[in-house]
Amino acid sequence: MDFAYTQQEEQFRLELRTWLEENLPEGWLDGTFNMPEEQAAYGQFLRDWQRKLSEGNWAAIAWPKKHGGRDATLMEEIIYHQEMVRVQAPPAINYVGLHMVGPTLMQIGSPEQQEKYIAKILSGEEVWCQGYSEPNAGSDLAAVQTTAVKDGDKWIINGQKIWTSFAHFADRCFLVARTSKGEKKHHGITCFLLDMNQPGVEVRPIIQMDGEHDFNEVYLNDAVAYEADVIGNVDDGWRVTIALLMHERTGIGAQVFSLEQQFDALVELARSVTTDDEALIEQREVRKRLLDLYIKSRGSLLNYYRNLTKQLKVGHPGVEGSMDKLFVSEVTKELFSEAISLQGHQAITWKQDAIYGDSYWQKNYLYSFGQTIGGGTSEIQKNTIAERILGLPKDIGK
Amino acid sequence: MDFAYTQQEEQFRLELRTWLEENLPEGWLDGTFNMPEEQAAYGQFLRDWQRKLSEGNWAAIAWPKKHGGRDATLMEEIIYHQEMVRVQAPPAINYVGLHMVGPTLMQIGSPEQQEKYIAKILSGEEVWCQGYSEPNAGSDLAAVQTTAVKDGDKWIINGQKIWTSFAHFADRCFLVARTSKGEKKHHGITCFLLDMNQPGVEVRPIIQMDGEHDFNEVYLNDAVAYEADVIGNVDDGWRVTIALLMHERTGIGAQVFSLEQQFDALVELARSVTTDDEALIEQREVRKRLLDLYIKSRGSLLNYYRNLTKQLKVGHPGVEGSMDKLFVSEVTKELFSEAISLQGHQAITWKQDAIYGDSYWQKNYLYSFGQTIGGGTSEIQKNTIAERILGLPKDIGK
Amino acid sequence: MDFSLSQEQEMFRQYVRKYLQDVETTKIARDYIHGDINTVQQSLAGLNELGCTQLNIPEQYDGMGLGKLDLVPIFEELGAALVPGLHLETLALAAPMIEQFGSDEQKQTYLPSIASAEATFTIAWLEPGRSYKKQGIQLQAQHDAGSLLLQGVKTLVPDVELATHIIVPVRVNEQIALVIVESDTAGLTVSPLQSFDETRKLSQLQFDNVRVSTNQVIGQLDEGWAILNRGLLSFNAGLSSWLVGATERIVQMANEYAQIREQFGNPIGRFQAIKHRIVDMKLDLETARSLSYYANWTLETDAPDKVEAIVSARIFATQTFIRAAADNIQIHGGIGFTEEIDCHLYVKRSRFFENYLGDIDTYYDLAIDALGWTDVAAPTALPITP
Amino acid sequence: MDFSLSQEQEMFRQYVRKYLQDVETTKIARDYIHGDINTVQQSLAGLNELGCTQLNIPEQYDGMGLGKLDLVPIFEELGAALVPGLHLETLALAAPMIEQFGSDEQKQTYLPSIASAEATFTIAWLEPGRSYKKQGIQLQAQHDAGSLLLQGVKTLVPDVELATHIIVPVRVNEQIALVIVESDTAGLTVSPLQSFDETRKLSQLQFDNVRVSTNQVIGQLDEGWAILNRGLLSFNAGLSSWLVGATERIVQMANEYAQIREQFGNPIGRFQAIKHRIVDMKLDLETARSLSYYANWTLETDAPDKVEAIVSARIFATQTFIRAAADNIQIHGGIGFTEEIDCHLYVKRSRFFENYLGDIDTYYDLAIDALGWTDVAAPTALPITP
Repeated sequence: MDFAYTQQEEQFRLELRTWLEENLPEGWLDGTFNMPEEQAAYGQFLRDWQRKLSEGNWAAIAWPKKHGGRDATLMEEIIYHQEMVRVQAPPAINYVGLHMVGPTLMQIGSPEQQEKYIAKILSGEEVWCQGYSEPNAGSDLAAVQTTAVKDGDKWIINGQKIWTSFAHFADRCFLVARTSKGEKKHHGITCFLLDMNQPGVEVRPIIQMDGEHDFNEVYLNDAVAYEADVIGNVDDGWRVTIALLMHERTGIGAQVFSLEQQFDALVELARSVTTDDEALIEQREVRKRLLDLYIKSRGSLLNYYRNLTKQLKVGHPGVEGSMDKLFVSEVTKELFSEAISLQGHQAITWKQDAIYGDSYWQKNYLYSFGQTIGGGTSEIQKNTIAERILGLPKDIGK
Repeated sequence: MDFAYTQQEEQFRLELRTWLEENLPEGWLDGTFNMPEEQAAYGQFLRDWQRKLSEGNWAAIAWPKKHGGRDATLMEEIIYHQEMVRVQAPPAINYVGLHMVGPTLMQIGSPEQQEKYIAKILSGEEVWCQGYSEPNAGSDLAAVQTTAVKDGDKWIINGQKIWTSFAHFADRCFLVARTSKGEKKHHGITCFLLDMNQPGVEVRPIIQMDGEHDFNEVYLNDAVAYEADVIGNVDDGWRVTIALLMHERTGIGAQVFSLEQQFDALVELARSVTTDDEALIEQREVRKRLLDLYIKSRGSLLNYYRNLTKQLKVGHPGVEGSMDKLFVSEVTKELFSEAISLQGHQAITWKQDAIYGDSYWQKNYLYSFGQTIGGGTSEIQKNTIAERILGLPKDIGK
Repeated sequence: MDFSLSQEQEMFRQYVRKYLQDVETTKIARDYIHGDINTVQQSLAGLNELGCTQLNIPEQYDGMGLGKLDLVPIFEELGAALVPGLHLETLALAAPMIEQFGSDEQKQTYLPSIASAEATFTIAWLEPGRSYKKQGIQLQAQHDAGSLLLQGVKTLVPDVELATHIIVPVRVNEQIALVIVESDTAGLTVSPLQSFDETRKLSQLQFDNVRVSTNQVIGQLDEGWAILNRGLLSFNAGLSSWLVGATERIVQMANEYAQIREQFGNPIGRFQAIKHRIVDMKLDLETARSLSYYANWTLETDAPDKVEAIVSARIFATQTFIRAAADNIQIHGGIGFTEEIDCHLYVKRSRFFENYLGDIDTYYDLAIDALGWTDVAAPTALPITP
Repeated sequence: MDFSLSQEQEMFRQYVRKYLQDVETTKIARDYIHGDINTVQQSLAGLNELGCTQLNIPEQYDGMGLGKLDLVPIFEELGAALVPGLHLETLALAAPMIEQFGSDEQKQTYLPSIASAEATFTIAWLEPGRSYKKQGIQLQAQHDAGSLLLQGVKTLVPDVELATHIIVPVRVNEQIALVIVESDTAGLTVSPLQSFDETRKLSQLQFDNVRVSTNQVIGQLDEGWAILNRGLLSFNAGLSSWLVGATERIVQMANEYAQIREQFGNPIGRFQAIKHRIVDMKLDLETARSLSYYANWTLETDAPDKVEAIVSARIFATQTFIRAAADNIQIHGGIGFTEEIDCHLYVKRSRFFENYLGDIDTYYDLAIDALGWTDVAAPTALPITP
């Protein structure tokens, strides 16, 4: 058992930290920088930030060097997440491209597809989104109803996608559609690399309960894709979607490190918020509730490290990722709910009138409801753990 | 809304209370009476107590007067339970006979069966048990595997029953057996009034985790019943079993009133137990935990009163009984678990060395685990509530 | 023994429910989010026509002279539809305090206008950085020529926009007095605050030598704290009914959605993770309802256990509402996370009420005191020691 | 980064598991319930042969000189099989205290006999009506001709029957000293107490001028409290491993039963009420394990966060064990409620450990102090304010 980082790893951390300090926007680190609020400007800001990252070879460190990555080790990826969380770096607008589409293209894309897309993913020139979920296929991916019908050299695509992050910025979509009726539900699915900039694609925003706009509905009305846009084989998209989803798991580290930071912020809140000149933390019960959260957020981090160790040994992520995802999202939800409770009636303020500027606590509290739903609900994670780790019987309907 | 008792009801309470004070064993009310420990003596003590109750017409007040009851109203039954709990009266050894078999006989028994059994049930001369559960049919009554095969004028019964309360005292058993294979699982079941005193019936004790012996396994090896012992029609026992189970529900009141009393005892515990000369109740957190339990035990009582009101209006018990059962048993479990926690390390004593004599808290804590299992597990109650009150879909396997 | 609402009370509930369904239930709340005060005022007028505002006002003041229990179904229905406005503050806090402790003049002035829905009350209690405890009230009132001059700041005051009057606990010579201030009084500056629960507006109120006649004091100058606490019993009994109504709607939403929404070829309500969770919500709901009915009954009959009964109802109903509102989102999945579906409105309101007019924590202590548990010497009398 | 036990440690676990399976796991515990001390003593000898008792004793005292982490798999396996005996008290409490704070003579006397399993230690701490706090220690020790005379009563002392020695915190001139008393010393009267957890025997100990040489004091006469608290860190790290092992067995029991037992034509593990509950147990188990591994690592490396790490592990592992043991009964249904199935043994032990050698509540305060939260002035340094 050994929690130390190698000298090489520490060197990596230092290099990244220095780069960030030199390249983050002016005022970012001292909190005086204001993000553009208007959507187009915000999108441009994020694209610029990604371009800058890619210029420093910091956009996709796990990618091979020949594609502009760093062939980073898993530990370097972890350190990368830690440092990005530490400075609360701007979100990666091309998250889907960098962490899902790019690696999938390298794995099963044709040489032409690789040539055409990979460089632009890295630079942020082309932002990607992911067309998986549908209104009637949320937890149940195999129930996809969007159809793609062959018409000469074209595929005509009709249907509706939902929960499509970044679609309002995206140039291309990694789209799953049904191309034939298979015996089993997950047969007859095909994956397309769809051009978003065409008349048959309409993007409508979904406004969340926290007032933000992260997701969209994407309506496909005779949208067109070409032979060259099929990735993998026709009707064999299930395998491709699994490959893509496997790449998604690296996001858990960022959540775990964020939780650590959020817990520290909560302690700071309990120290700084006073009523009648008594800080919250002076109440023994507040301290006990904090300790419960301390234990759980530490538990989340240590669980992650333990699974990471296994991953380092066996060389690929395991199903334990479901446990990490379930735990960190549930604890995050609990933490922000407690944060609201602890503030007493003062918690009911919003934006500039909230205790922390821009209602950090309230926004994250509302946002946390999405964390036990998105990326597979907690109930789905539990089924996965039950069936794949514990060997319990399969659920109904599967 | 009106919580008052009528003058008649108060009169009833007074009459019963007076009778109890005059007829309970010497030393019972001041806690100096010691129950016989040896099983046969204990059984005899309980039979004697029931005989005494029946002589005062207090054994089965809900029964018609012509059968030795009092034609009691539902409210009088409630008061009866309250008073019995108040004095912690000895348990009714013929609970199954008085509250289940007796009423069922009156409802669907033949005149001969009524003549033969009812009076002896009331006097405690014949103690009954109930042969429903089997090792593979716990929550799933329709899965009964014990068989009864016709052989001339006899039925030859083979199989195994489990969780049979009072079987070690019982003279007769209300037994469910399969007499033919129906299309549906609950077809082809027949109910028998079985003589327990025969070579084909073997009773083996089940020792519980609290060291007590309330339940038994009953092995049936060519046990014999006769035509006259069939209640209802052959192969139509499902209807009979439902009738019997409907009568069981009145036990919830006793649990609710016991919970009230147990909560009061817990407050008394928190007042009287000290460490380093500080009473537990002096700790604010202890008081808060008590308040949570106060709210829930009050809630349990008030829920019961609300459902009772409905029952008084519609004239029969409703499916809400499942909610009462679920809630009171879960709260009881929580209460005793808290009682153990509150006592700190002192809680690990037992019997005469425990804080309350005869380890009242420890025994009840252990016993409480059975309350969310027996009479339908909490999971089964939840399915009933979901399907019959909320209209949610039926579960798998049903 | 009859632990249920009367037929008349249930019938009145149906009228209110029908009316609110006619105006599309949460539409009023959603309009208010977008700054439309009009719809809210119209709904108040509509409720007034039904008689909601007259119910518990004595007949001599143009009311119906009915009891606390008659308000129960109304508050339940208002909660179910999240109707914005100062119904609880006006009908369950201001009206009972004025009726019970107000001068004849105050009764004649305010009770008929409450009954006619012309007067609506909010309460300005909290001060910046201070608590709901007695010591938290520091806004100063100085005697000046038969008047009081109010100087200080109140914050998180709800819905001043909708109020004709404000109840203000103030400090006079180290005592707490309760003053009724007209919301357009000179010297009073209202600064809007952003609200987490968009269906309730918030403001900070600056009092700059606001002059209030001593006739506007409810009861005596040193009775304010006691009167407020008496008023809060009534308020919390009403609030617990409101919370029950809101929770009932949540359970209904979750239940309906679980029967319609299919995943893996089954309605999600067939999966026990969803199915049993809705049962848990239902069980909590019915327990909250039992506690709240009883709370209102103790209020109506002035029963000796009214404090613990009412506080228990408020605590449990609040916790139930918070939990159910959160679970409702999880049951709805992604769609429950959107602004479009009502789920989030209930979540936000659940946190609004969590510590409204008193921290949950303080309410624990209040019930504990009422139960005599802080009196260490007093033993509980048990009929028989177990 | 390598957050796992080493191959050697995992291999050692397999030896211990194999040995305990050979003696039918809980059979040792069940024999002890029926008063059979022999089986327990044989199992101790067996474990000694495997090397369990030598692991963390320095080589110069006939041990293997391995670290705290090497004890982890052993305690996990002992917990899984509920092996009765004073393993934790001897190996994780007495041995580290003697090694770290004992005199050379004490080390030479005790450490080799612990390694050879000839010496076993219990601890007599609690006194009737008193707490685990410092003020709870009132048993008096008087100086008398180079000895101490002990006068007083200790209670709830575990397994004296199995102990050759007893560690006794005593009061000497208002200071706390830790004394090693041989269990057959004159003046010591042992009165058995009935135990809720039948796999641990309890006794009350009457000390009537029990004479103990001052050589038997661990450290200085005024260092007892500090040494005990240092020893408790080691004990609680070990205990958390024990609890993890016990919980793992529970999860295994529940999981296996849920796959075999059928109701309504399906294994009960197909119903999410059961299925997801086992997942919850599993998740808690793995979290407890992560916390306990880390706790033992901080102990081994004397890391600055060792107090909060170890206390966190103990608190979480205890709560997990209590919850899992209770849920295991519910999952087993009726059969889980019987004496015959092992479920209840785990429930009882879970309550035994709940407040053993320190109330859960006191441990909360200990971790809170260690985290600096009682120091109101000290702000937490955040890299960047959110």
